[in-house]
Amino acid sequence: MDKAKYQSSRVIHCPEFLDGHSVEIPILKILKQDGTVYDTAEMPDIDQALALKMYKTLAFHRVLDERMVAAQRQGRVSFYMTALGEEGAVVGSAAGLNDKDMIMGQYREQGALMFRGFSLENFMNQMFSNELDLGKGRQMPIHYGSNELHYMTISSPLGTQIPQAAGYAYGQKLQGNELCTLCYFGEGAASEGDFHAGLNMAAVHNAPVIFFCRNNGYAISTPSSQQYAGNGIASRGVGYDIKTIRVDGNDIFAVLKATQVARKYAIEHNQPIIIEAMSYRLGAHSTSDDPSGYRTRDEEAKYADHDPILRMKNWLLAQNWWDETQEKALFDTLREEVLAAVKKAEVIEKPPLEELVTDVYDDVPAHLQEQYNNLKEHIKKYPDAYPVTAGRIK
Amino acid sequence: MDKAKYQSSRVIHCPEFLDGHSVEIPILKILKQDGTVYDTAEMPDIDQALALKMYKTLAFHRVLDERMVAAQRQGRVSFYMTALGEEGAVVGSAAGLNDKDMIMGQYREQGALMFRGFSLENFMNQMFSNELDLGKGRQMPIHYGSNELHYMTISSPLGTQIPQAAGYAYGQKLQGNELCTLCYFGEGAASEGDFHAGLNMAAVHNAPVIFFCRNNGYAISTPSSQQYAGNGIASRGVGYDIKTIRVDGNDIFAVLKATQVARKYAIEHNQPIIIEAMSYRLGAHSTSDDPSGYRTRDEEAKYADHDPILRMKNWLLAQNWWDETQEKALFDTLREEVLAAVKKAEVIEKPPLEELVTDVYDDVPAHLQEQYNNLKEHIKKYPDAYPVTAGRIK
Amino acid sequence: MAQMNLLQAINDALMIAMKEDPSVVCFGEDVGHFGGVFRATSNLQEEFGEQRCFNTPLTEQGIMGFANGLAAQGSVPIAEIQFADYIFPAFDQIVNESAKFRYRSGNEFNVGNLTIRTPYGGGIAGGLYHSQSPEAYFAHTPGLKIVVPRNPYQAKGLLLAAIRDKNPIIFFEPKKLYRASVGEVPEEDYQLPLGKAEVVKTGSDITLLGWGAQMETIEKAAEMAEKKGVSCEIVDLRSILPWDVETVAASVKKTGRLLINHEAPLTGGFAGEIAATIQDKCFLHLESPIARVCGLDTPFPLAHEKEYMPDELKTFEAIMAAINY
Amino acid sequence: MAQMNLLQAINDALMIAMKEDPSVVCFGEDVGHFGGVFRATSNLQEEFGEQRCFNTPLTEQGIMGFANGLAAQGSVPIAEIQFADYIFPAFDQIVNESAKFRYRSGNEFNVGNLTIRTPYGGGIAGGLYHSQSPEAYFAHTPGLKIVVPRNPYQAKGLLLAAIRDKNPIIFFEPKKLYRASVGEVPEEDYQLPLGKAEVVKTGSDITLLGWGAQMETIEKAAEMAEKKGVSCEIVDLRSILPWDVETVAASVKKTGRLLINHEAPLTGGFAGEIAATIQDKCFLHLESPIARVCGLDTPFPLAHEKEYMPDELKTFEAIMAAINY
Ligand SMILES: Cc1ncc(C[n+]2csc(CCOP(=O)(O)OP(=O)(O)O)c2C)c(N)n1
Ligand SMILES: Cc1ncc(C[n+]2csc(CCOP(=O)(O)OP(=O)(O)O)c2C)c(N)n1
Ligand SMILES: [Mg+2]
Ligand SMILES: [Mg+2]
Repeated sequence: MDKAKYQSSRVIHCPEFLDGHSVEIPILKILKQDGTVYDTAEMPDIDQALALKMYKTLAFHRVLDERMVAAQRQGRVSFYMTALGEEGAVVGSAAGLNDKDMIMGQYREQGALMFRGFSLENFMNQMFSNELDLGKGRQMPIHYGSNELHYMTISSPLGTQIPQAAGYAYGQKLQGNELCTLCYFGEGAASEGDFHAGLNMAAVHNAPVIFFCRNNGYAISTPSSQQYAGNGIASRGVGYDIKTIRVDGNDIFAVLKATQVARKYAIEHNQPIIIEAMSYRLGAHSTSDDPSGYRTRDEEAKYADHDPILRMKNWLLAQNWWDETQEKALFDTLREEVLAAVKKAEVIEKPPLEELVTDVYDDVPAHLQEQYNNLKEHIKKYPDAYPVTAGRIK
Repeated sequence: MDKAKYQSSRVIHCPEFLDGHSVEIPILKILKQDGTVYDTAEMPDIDQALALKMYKTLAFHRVLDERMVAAQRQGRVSFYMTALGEEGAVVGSAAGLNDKDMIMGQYREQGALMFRGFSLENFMNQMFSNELDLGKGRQMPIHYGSNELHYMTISSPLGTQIPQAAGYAYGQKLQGNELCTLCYFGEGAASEGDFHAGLNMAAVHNAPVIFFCRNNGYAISTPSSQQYAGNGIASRGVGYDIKTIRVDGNDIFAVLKATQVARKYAIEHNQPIIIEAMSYRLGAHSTSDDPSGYRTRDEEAKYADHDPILRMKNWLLAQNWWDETQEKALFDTLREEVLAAVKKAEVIEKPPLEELVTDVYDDVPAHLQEQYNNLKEHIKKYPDAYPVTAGRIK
Repeated sequence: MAQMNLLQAINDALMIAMKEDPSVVCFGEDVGHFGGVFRATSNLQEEFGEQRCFNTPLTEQGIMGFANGLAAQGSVPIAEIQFADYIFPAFDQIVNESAKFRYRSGNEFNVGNLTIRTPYGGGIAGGLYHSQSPEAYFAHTPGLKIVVPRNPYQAKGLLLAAIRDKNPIIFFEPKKLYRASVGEVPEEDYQLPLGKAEVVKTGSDITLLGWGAQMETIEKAAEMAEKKGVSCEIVDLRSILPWDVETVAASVKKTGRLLINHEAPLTGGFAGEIAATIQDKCFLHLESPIARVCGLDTPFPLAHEKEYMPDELKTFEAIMAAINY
Repeated sequence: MAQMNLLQAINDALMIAMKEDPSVVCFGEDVGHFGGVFRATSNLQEEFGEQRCFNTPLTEQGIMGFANGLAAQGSVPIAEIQFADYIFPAFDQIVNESAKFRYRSGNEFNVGNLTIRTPYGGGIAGGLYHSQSPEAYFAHTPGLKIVVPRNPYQAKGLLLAAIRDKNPIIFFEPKKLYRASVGEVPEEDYQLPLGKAEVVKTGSDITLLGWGAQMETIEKAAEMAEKKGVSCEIVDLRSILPWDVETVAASVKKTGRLLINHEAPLTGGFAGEIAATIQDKCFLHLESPIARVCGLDTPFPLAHEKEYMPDELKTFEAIMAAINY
């Protein structure tokens, strides 16, 4: 009466209930905060080049986040979101992929894009919605995307990318190109109906997709204790029969290892995988948020000690692959570069008026062309009222 | 970094994956097909009166289903759905409730309504959408509902009742009236996003609701092997931390026992419960369906041997609470009654035209009153074209 | 040419599309081996295998989410929603995702390969949830295209065009006509244009506009009116979004009168959009108010379906009222 | 009387409703301790406890499903959807369930106690997904009521009426005005009527109709027009469904002209419904086509928000075009 693969179920004659405690969920840890590796740990595939690339990405991430929060306070950008404290989970997982694997993010995964080489200019142009923005100035800051880098443009509605990732990965399987999709989402977004739909579709149709949950303890003000009653997101893997692993999200090697193993399995077996990375959102949800309204400084301080970047640095120092001089030079340069890039991007013009009506369809249909023509005439009549576009209308 | 209640998680240093096999799901069985009870089984609370009430409900169910399928073939009703082979799961669970508990069904749970005493006339009036139908002739056959009997009117969109049941039960808890809600759904409907939303809401907000999944192996033509990859629906309880039990759905005592225990727990602890009843949809999905297009006669025959009604009869005979004479008399009477009721209901007039516009809102708003007035004038002009209502328009 | 009913025409279009392009994939609830509850996808799994035609779990939001991802990847998904009444769990995936995918990404990504097929409309004693005509809910969404065929010939040609068009399209199939509408359909591949209305019959006194199954109703009403000496021009809109303002306006400028007919409730239905546009474009030509003959502002009923429907008698009455205004 | 901004007026209405009736329950994402991302539910949890005001998991379909059940049970749910742009995952629960609950059950059950609050509209540099005005998507749904206030006084009175009304209601809050709109609001309990438009200013040459945040735009445009000697009658529709045809038609019969303004895209927007109805009711009184000044038929943009919006200049131009038709 059920799938053959679960045939052997035990018969009982008195009621017995399962619940969240019926399965124990171990957590994978490889790197300690002091930069040493657990004795019995199986290290991920990593060499000096990769290690330094990862670390430089982390540094860039930290600096960009710092500077952009400041830029937002100064009113230079309207909005920003940091990944403070969670950088390791994102950079570690991105590093475990093939650069041609598709990444579908939620919004706090700029680290993955950095790892793939999205330029500082590209970040800036998006945030300033200027005419060089790949997204043509249409979305709020941090909604990056790049076809070239196989990083799907971020979309604000939460959870929608989860079933999309299943579909994308199914397409990759059909084409037999040995690539997979990695889909990031928060533990909050995992409450959406789309989560259930996406994981179930992937499991039933054997899509090579890695569902990567960043469990950072909060969805804006809502703590995870009010988000779900089960043992995190990993405990749901049982119900979908999806291979699932929980990792210390602040341990970049645990994340990298899990992702490398997951990717191999996903592609070899055409199967989805769940990785749950346990971390903590050390910063505000976004520049519009003030966490003091819902949590204590004490709580924050407790997690600040688990900084994933410092942890990796400690390891690099121990390898003699890095020193404090390099450290200072790197951060100084990054700070300068970011500041210069802000100054450059903020003076670039906004996209021309045409871009208001392109890309709604592949072509501009007649009714929209008519609306555009009327708008153009109107702006010509009142150029002062539309300073962003009036100057460039012919 | 996760809820305190799961603190003790084991630390690992090499990847290990959980999956659908990480938890074993036992199945509760009490009554054997031959009518004897397993040696060590804990019987449900049941006396002769309840046993006979349950059995008579089953008999009524079987007869109504038989006759209405025939009536549909004769073109007397437009549509029907039987619960052939699954009657035990529904009647057994209804019998485990307080009659004031709310029941929210999917559509194949007429047995619960029968158990609560919905009259034969009420069934018929609904199916013939005549003017005595409590639902005022607005929905397809089998969309029953009764406020008096605390049985929510059936709604065709699948899964929507699942989060509704969580909300209903939450309201019952707020009012402190020691009642709960039982929500039926199929293993197919459990793929809807609303399933995830509803179970998670119930678990987080401690709603006394019993989620009762009828796992009958099919959603129309789709076998459960193409519906989910996990070990049935019960395996999902782990992820929500909801107390979960799987029962043999053709074993009415296992179902009754599980429901009695579940109800007590739900109300005493303000907690949701999942019951998964394993059964088989012996008949067609509905009178519009022909299963020969997607499964074999052999498969059907295999499951026909597990008839839950025969199983209960065997037990009753063994108790000397029932005999073949009574059996024959009961079925004969039921068949006659049903036939007579069909004849009676099918000649009752359809609801008057007003009912087309009432209940859209609490009152009929002006624009709808105007539409109604125009329609009335129109029908008066062309009475022959609107035979259902023309005769009764003043 | 072959005689086909509307289901066969659709099945034929799907066969052609799948044969031509190995990246075309068909899926939905019961769409696989069984061929769909209406059998529109019959034999596709046998022909093209389980990877390209399959049953999905019962989740419309999952179907559409999966389809969006598949389209973004470059495959050509044709997703079925079993009844249009059940498209609403997928509303977010369609309205917030499919429709805005290209725009929000600056054309870095798009889901233009997507086609959604779904049976809509009354006529099968389906009550509230097997009868709805939800086209207007989607017509307020820039980025989508919406198409409704009226007969087998149209269905095949429009569906092939929809599958190949580079925009996400909802293709509403009038299920009442699935078996009832039979006609000559070329066996070969052909396409009919999207975004173009068709003047089905020319006339001089009033323009009657509709789509899908209601075209038959309009034709019957026109016959009645012709007997009273009223010359009707009949236009099948075919595409609801973008819609062919030009053809409709030209017709109304000629006839001076417009009647629009749809099954969906009056308020907020697409007839409102058409009336608003045409009263603007044709203000000085209109000899009577634009008439809307639509469903009542109620959920779709069962016992009173006949009374609810914008049938030929109501349409005829409205024609005469417009003429005698 | 007190000075309140729109958020305070809403918070005040919620306080009154919860104090009066212990079965009123408020919930949504971040609605509990934090008081909502806009702080509309501030202090409710402190005042009435965690059982009556709480955070939900992040699932709009869950929030609305839960709310439907709670309403059917007899409690009085006030559910918040954090942004109107995120209401679509709940579309099925609202359109197929809330709206049809009473009808389909023959009034055995109803969810009339339900109120949905959600911030809508542009003006906060929110781009595609923090700016939408989705009222028209719901206006095609018999069984729902839709209300939009234009200022704090209206907000409190209409929200209290909505909570007590025996039908499911969507209450769209113009978030641009949350803090920007400040006015005198009575501290006591009062209600404003649902389904009734308000003539905000009388005039003789043209009727200007809108709702919510666009009322300010209309007022500015009217001032410009008045300087050119055009006398404008300004009407706030307030309820989108059912809407007050009578008041609008009476105004248009007097002025002979109508302009409707909304932020949502033109095509399929609610202005279409209004125009279609009014051209019918006022055909012989109309001196120029009914004008619609609306958002463009694009997703809501970011860099070009100003260009997209139906602002006072566009409205003024359309007034003058109507006058000079
Ligand atoms: C469908 C939808 N509902 C609500 C929101 C508003 N919102 C934006 S972020 C957020 C919290 C997300 O939390 P989580 O998924 O845990 O991610 P995190 O911010 O912690 O990285 C909410 C409620 C949204 N963007 N989309
Ligand atoms: C939202 C929605 N999608 C699709 C359908 C069409 N439909 C009706 S019943 C059914 C199968 C349901 O299967 P299951 O939940 O297993 O219940 P069973 O029929 O086996 O009792 C489907 C797909 C529907 N009613 N609602
Ligand atoms: Mg989070
Ligand atoms: Mg089933």
